Amino acid sequence: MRRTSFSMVVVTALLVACFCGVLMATFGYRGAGEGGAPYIARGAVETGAANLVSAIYLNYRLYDTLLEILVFSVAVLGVRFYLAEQKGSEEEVARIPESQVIRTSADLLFPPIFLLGIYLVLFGHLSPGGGFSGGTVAGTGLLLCAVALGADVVARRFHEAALERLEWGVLLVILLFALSPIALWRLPLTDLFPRGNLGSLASGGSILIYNALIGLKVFIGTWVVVYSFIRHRGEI
Amino acid sequence: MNFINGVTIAIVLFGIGLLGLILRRDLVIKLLSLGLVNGSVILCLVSLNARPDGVPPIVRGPGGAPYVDPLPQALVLSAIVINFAILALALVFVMLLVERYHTTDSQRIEHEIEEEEGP
Amino acid sequence: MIARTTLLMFLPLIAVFALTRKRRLAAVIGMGMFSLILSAVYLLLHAPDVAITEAAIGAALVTFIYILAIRKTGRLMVVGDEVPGLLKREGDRITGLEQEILASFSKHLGLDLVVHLRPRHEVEVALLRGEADIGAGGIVCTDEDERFLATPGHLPTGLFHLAREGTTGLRPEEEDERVYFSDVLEAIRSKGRGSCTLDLARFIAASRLDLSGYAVERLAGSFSYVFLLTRDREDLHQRLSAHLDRLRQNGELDEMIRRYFA
Amino acid sequence: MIIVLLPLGHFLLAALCLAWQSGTRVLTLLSLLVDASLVGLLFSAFSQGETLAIVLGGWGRDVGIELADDRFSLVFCILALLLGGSVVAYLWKERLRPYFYMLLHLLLGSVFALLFARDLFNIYVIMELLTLTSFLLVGYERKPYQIWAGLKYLLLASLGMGMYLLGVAIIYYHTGTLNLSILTTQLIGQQNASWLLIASSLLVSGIAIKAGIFIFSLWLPAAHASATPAVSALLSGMVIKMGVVVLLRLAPVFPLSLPLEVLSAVTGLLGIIYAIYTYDLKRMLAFHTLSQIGYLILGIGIGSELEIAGSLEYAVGHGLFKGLLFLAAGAAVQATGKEDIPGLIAKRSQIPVATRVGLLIGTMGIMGLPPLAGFCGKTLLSNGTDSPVIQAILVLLSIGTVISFAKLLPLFRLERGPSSPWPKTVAYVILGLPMVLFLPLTRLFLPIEQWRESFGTIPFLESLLMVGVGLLLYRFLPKRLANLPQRIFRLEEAILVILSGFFLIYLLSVLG
Repeated sequence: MRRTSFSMVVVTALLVACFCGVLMATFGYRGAGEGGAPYIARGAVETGAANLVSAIYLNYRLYDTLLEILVFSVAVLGVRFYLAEQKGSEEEVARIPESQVIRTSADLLFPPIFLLGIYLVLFGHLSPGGGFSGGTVAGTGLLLCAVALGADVVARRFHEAALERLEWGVLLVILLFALSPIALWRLPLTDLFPRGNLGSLASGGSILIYNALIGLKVFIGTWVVVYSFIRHRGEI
Repeated sequence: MNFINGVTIAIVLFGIGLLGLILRRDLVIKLLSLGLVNGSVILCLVSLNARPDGVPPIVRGPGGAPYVDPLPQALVLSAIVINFAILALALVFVMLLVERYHTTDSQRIEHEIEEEEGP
Repeated sequence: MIARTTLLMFLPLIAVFALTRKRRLAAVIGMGMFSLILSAVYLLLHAPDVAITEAAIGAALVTFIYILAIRKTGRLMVVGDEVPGLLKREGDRITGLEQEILASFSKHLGLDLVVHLRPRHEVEVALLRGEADIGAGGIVCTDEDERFLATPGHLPTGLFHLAREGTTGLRPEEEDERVYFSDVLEAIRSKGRGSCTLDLARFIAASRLDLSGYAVERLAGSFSYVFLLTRDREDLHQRLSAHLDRLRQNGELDEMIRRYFA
Repeated sequence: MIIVLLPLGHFLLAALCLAWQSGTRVLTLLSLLVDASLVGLLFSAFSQGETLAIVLGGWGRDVGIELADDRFSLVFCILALLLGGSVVAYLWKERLRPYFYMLLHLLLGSVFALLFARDLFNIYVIMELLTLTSFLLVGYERKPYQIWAGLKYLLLASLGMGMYLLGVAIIYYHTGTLNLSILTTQLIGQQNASWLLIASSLLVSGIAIKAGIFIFSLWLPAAHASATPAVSALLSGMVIKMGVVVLLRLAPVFPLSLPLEVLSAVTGLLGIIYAIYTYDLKRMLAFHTLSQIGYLILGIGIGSELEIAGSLEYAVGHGLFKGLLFLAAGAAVQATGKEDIPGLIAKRSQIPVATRVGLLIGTMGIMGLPPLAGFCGKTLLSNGTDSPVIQAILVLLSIGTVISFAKLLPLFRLERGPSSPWPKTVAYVILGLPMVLFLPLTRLFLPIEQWRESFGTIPFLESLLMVGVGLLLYRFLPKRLANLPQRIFRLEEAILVILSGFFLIYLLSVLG
């Protein structure tokens, strides 16, 4: 098979260098600006969430977030569809050497990581974090568990098809929840909950609920993706 | 020192990613390069309005602290997740191709497929 | 501010380092490091939310998924019994004719070669389970098995039947073959009873020991060593056969054989 | 309200498909009927002069995401419904998994979402959703070449969206907004700022990768030719148009006139040349998609009222006949087992009659034979401009189209053939009927005087002449040409070509 030709390398390097050069020359970057004034001025009062990023992510621009969750769900769906029917039967799923060190460290690490995930989900509107990062962190914790105990031990706790349905069920709930204001003759995706005192757990209106739902969904989705990869591989 | 800021570094990273994407023939490394390209855009967005004297956009009380712009940060959260989704799917397809053709060399795979398909 | 600049300067260096690695695993781990530093940069850019998300997804989850995928994709897995001259452990390396052939084949495919030494009877099981792609280690194909495909032979050999009266000790022929070749040698050394069939390479190794007292009979027919693949890997089988042809035609195969069996 | 319900409703249905697996087919059909009535409601509101524009969550435009409808979105909604309906009919008898219908709903939902989107980042997210869904649809049968085509598509599209997002970053840095209507007012008087030029070139190159423009969408022939017929019809008829819709949204805001005109000439002519010398039926149709995009972005590039109407009509017409052609071609290939045109012609008696009629109507439509769909769009486009260069491009494109489809004519000899299953016939009718009735239907979009003015006898004769010239030229053109470069369709080369295309756009927008 022929190697990448020299002329190709030269052409590529030239084109990419020109690309970077043009971009840098014309970007017009003059140091950090001061954007986002409307959010900074009104965000916390209007949404009740101290974390302005969460306020935008789950209130002002909730529609983007819904679409993004759909992207994630499509990815999970695709991974499962393509990897589930490959060979790799039940019996050879994920055996791993039972190392005492790994086991113990996983036992030690799993609870705090899982708790961290839950904290990120629940306090996402007050401090950094949110449904997505929290869900992923918790999912990674479960992954650690899978490394220690063997993926099949963990997987046996969950019925796979049920898990997939649960994932899409949560998505259904999120979408219905987003559409529910219509029932009260309001615009969809409108926040119907009281704002609460800034800084308290119940302050962000429906942001907390969205965070919890998204966290659950991402937690399941992460596990499904990783488990598909593990099983396809045969062992960790 | 002024020259080294998030935006310029992001553009350089974009270029490195492009080079990797074109010149490395290993599909896994191509995916890594694509991740670098998309990651560099995220870095660019985050550092656009990140003032050196700013504070994270988490309101601690009344009064106007110099909060940095929260909007790009919120956008970037979506972008990171989307990149992850693309990566997972692409990786699955790479795995399927490697199982079929026993190689991760993109040109070789392309060659084999052209042979199978005919001209 | 200084910390921010330093970390930013690190980013392209790490990216270049990672993307120029030859080994995929090194590249993946390099990019994992890159993500970690990137998330530190986000923290310094006053974006804690982004930093957390990047660390959880970019650094942890993505790297993990890459590693899972790579361990499946970049390897040609071979299982085989240890046979002197064909597939033999020397220190922490594995040498031998078959190892060399397979190494050139996997280089041709652009994969890493991984050889696991297992007793002969486990080779087929491992192949059927999909744990390995190719079976090697002095396999002589005597009868057609519909579950397997054999490549054209790469080295002619003969079969020798060793027997000493009695039924214990040596590998009892049809009943149970669950022994390493080293067990057979041990049995010969202690003058065990029973019988077994050995191929040429193994027979040569055995004949260095004292074979007096054993009846030795060369089986009629011509045999040769082959590689074994499962039926559903037809494409890989074709490639390996074509590769063997190529080696034979350009004389590399003869050269290898001369090196091990001068 | 409705413009939120349309996309989100389809996403809901996608989620429901998993819960009620046996009923997905019926559910999909019902949902399309409901959609049709919703779009009808929107249409009646629109024809009374009400345009809907809402900001989700009831926020102000400066902070929330705006959705709005206009003529384009409604017309494309109808196209999406027709294509969706015909695909469902086409696949009625085939046992498909709920997975397929899930993806179909996601695709329809994201198409609706994109049609109403007015926000740069929102467009980004929707485009990614569209990419992933159509990527999964391409690889649905898991054949190796489909998987490779899908992977190439994903890599290039993702690179393109990276460029797009970089452009969004530049725009946001300088203007502080993502909303297109606010941007329009903010950019007045800044049309020549260097950052604006680079940002708009980045946006356009990113979108062009998805919009089927020749030097950018080099993944397209492989992906559209290798997918199943129904998926190809959806991709060529609908998904590609979504890129064009985004260009349509960007064109009034950014200085894009010259780049789009040049791109349209490039994609039109190159696509035609490749199509003429491609003898694999589905691959030829895919190249044709590339070339016909030329018409669409030509109108957008010029940007006058009449031209945009022409583009719009041609977009709908192209969606209809390309969908029809892909569906019928798939059925023909299935019936004969041959994929190349000579092979198909040799076995033409095995092709069902309905399929042949479908192919014929599609071919007549794409050739621009009056009074079918292609004719209306082409006529409006050429009426709207006085520039001789553009007229010449249009004539070349029309003649090239006729030449490339002249290969198919031997298929249509009158012969008996096996009968086609009824669902497929229904699918052809859903797409074919509006095509045949297209001329009267265009009166819905155009004022009556303009309609009378545009479709006189002269355009009729002109287009007949064009078809004649094309058929004549086909006789005399060499049947094989020296090899056209095929290497540009490889992954690495494609990226290089895309980069050069980016420079081309940047240069043109500096000149423009």
